[in-house]
Amino acid sequence: MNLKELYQEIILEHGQNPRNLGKTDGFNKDAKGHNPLCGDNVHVFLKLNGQKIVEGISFEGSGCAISMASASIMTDLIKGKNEDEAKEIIEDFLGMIKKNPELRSENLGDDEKTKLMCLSGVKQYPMRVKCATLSWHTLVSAFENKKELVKTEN
Amino acid sequence: MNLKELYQEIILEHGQNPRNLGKTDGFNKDAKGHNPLCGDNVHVFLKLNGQKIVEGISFEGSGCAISMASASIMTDLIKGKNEDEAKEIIEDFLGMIKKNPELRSENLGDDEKTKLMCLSGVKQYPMRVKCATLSWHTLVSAFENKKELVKTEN
Amino acid sequence: MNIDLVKKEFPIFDEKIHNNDLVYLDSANSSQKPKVVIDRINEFYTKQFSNVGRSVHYLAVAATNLYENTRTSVQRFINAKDKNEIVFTKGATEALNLVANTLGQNYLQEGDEILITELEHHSNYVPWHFLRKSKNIKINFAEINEEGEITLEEIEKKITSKTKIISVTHLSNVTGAILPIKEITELAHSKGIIVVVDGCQGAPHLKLDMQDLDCDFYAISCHKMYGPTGLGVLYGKKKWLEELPPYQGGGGMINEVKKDRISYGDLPNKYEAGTMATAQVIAFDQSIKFLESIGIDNVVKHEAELIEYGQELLKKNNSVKLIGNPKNKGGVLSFTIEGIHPHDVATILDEDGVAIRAGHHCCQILHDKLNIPASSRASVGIYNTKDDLDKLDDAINNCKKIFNLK
Amino acid sequence: MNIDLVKKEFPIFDEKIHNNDLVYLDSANSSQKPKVVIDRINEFYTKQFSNVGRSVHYLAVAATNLYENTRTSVQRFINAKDKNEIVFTKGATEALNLVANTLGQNYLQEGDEILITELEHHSNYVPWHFLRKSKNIKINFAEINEEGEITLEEIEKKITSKTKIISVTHLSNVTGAILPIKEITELAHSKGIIVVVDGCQGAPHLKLDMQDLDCDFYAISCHKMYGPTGLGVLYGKKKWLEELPPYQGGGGMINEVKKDRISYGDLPNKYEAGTMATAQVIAFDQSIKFLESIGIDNVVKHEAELIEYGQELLKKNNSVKLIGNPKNKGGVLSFTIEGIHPHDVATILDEDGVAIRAGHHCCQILHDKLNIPASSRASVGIYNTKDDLDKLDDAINNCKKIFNLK
Ligand SMILES: Cc1ncc(COP(=O)(O)O)c(C=O)c1O
Ligand SMILES: Cc1ncc(COP(=O)(O)O)c(C=O)c1O
Repeated sequence: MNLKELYQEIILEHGQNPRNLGKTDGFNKDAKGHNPLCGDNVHVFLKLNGQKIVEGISFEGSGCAISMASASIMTDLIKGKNEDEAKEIIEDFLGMIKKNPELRSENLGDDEKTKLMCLSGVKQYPMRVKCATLSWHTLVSAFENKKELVKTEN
Repeated sequence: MNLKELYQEIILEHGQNPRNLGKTDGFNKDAKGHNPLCGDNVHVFLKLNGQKIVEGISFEGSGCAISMASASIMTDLIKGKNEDEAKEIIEDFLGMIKKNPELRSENLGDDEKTKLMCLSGVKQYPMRVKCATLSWHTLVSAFENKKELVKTEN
Repeated sequence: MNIDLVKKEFPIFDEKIHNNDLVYLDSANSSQKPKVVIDRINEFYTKQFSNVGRSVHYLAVAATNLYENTRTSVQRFINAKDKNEIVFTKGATEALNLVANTLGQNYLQEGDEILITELEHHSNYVPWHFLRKSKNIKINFAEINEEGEITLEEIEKKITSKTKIISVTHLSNVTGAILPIKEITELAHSKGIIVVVDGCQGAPHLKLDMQDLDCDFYAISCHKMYGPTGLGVLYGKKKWLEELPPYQGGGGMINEVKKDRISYGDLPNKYEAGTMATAQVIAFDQSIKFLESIGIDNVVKHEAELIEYGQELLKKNNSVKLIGNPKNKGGVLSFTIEGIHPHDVATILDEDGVAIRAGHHCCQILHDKLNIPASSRASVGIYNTKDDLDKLDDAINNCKKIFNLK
Repeated sequence: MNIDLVKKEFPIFDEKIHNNDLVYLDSANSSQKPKVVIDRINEFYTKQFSNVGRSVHYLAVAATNLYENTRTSVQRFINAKDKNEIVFTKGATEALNLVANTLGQNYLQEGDEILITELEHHSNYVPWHFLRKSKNIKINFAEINEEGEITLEEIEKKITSKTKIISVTHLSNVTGAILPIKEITELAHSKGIIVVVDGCQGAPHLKLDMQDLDCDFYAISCHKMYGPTGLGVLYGKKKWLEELPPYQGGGGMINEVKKDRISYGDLPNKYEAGTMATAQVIAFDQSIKFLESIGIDNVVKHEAELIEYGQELLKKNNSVKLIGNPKNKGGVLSFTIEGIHPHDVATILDEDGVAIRAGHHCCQILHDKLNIPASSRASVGIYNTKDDLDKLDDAINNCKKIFNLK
């Protein structure tokens, strides 16, 4: 049954108690995302140090369980990675949601991969894919410190 | 066969050689009509004397055989009648075209009735009814010397 | 036709959704279509198709008559005084744009005010917003009360000496509040204010009488009235439609065209530029006749019972919070579930075959006011039954279980 | 599919008109619909109906995908660079109004000039006339030559330093002249002039390639392309659609809505306000696939043969005078008969089952120029045969007999 795959315990738990909520201290990059269809909003904050390592990452926003859990898990996994590693993880995640059955990144430990894989159930729900990907697209934008709003439509 | 009824000899003849074409001398009333659908135009001129008798009547315009014949026959029959008689004939004609199988006017001789009845074939052709009635509606307007354009649509 | 048997007239209910019966509770978005309407489209394209009004051949004459028959049916259905007060558009949104645009061209001056409400659908706000930009007019908002209603008193309070137009929904697509249109019109007209009604939700659910309501314009979406997509109706009082300029220009709406000037046709052609939605107009006649065969009074009664029943059911369901509690209510049940986002609700309900809508329902102003980003909405039509609402309730309980709520 | 067998795919040809076979020569007005298109509408309403884009339930998701599939098909069919350059409208008339209106809002200044031609349909003149009124711009007319063509030289001659837009038909619905769009665009762009093409008659009869033509806008009527009524397509270059303001306001075209401000959605939503013609868009996919299954090259070849044949036939028929004799010609045969008014011709032909159109065909400027109040027009589609044209000729002869002409 697909619903059980979509709403796994870990998703519900992250959805209800999202990690890294708020503005991370001393952030030096940020970006905003918006999904006009559902009204979801997300604001991602990044603190990159001189070695381009993500020292801090957090988000603010509101949305469904999927989008909250996705942002929460994302911030958890990206923290401590350097920019290149982070971008590989992002690419890997977006690939998984759209088509690839598996994660290929070598920058994630097995338990990290398991956590991320929990979000793959959304693949069966095309209208909900955007809920899962909004924060990730916004993270890409944050790395570039883009001031334009990220929109998920089309 | 309906077509033969519609395009009777007399219609074709009046259509090709319309009577009373032009501006009647000393006209004192007139009105214009237009059928936007086909582009037909008609301009009716009236000369009413003190006794309200139609001393002169004529028309200018262009259109299909039905509309030319109708205007031609109309002007022929109305000439010499007084205003009240004319209005009765108009009403009778419009009634015939729409529903009544027969003419009831007592102001028309038998051969006049026969002439008018020739136009009744148009009843079978709803899109062509306006061709037959445009000049008649315009004549009503001319009696009232209305300056507004008569339009047959709707 | 007996309303309890109506569901059988809608072929879609023979379909299965995720192996479940379809419980369609999204009619405020768009209604399903009865077989007579679908068949009419089919028959028209198969046996009778032609463009209308322009050719004199057999098919064209027949199509033109059929097209005009629908205009007569709409006139009868909404009790308009004159057939030519009925204009076909591509939807209610276009109808409202037509009204705003043409009033903007000819009637409004810089500084004039338009009064709308916090309940308005974006389709009854954005067109006026365009005038805010182009003509520098002001838009005021009548506010909802605790129950999600707009009262006559609130309207009266918000009218100023500069108010030229009041544009309001007949029935809110979120709270279900039915506005006192007749009273609003009376008040407005006493002050020389034009009343425009967004009748999208009014038309499928209420008995309409334009001469009684006396509003100046009324916009209808045919696809919400068991009719085809791509069609709407604008009712407008003759004096306005005659006085206002045309909206779109093109074939069919002209009288005389010269290189240096153009004059426009009479009503209703003036507002029906280009080839119209011929097949849809012709099929919509069947939608009206279908509703008439059930009887509008029966529709109103049936839906009132459903809403009453659903409201009681959801009130008893803890975690569920209904949005609005208007005295006069129709058609929709909007709600939130504490702890579950509406999009999650809609996805989970769908798995049980229960189709509802989640989001802001094109009413961001209202959701801002209620301080919620989105809501869930179950909306009913003539084919719904109490059983459908029971299934809604069950599906909500299932949803709560998945989210570990009790 | 073999084009000689195509007629069988159109159920209307099973019908009798006044006991005769239907000889449908009014496709320039609106084309008949193949079974696959009619069936698709039927199936969608019967088994799959939902509104698109707004709900997350099963039917809505499926409908949204189907809707977007058509956009992709249109993109492919006209070889547009980007899917989002395809906007669905209610018809070509609306598409042209959209272009004129939005260019009028943002781009044109008082005194600017728009160049159109004497061949234009009212739908490609009246929308510009509105700007003449509201913005005080000027409209110039490129004139036809003896053959009823518009040459590149004539366009060049009429361009002034104030010309901002050239808006021309791709294929005249009266003379059948095909305009050199690619060359016009090249010339126009070299002078910074925007090119708008009325593609109503181009789309059903010619192979389309937007990237090759390079025009800025192209308007299409789906009902003339074997598709449903109430639907059109506007192709617009992305940079223009992004830069220009929205046309209609309402649900679906917004990004954020507040009481004091509104921001608009991205393409293509920005131009698709309100509930769209969902069923029609979804069915139109079948029209495109039907044309593709025949092959556009075969369509072009077939129709060229028909027009060639018909032209020869009518040239031999004395009393018949063809309107225009363009080198590049497609789709239509317009004519007058000395001594018989076109409306009489149409009525008499109809009795033989031959459906043509009589009137000014929404081209009053052209008819004024030709100094005739009206003309008769026989126009062809993929289902026509040489036999149909023989029957046209026979019916014309019958008509002459009735009027005692020889
Ligand atoms: C050349 C041309 N332009 C514009 C139109 C208008 O198209 P529609 O009526 O489908 O909007 C037509 C058809 O009537 C046409 O033939
Ligand atoms: C209250 C209300 N107004 C306007 C609209 C817009 O109608 P349409 O999308 O059919 O143009 C809707 C439906 O979406 C509605 O519910």
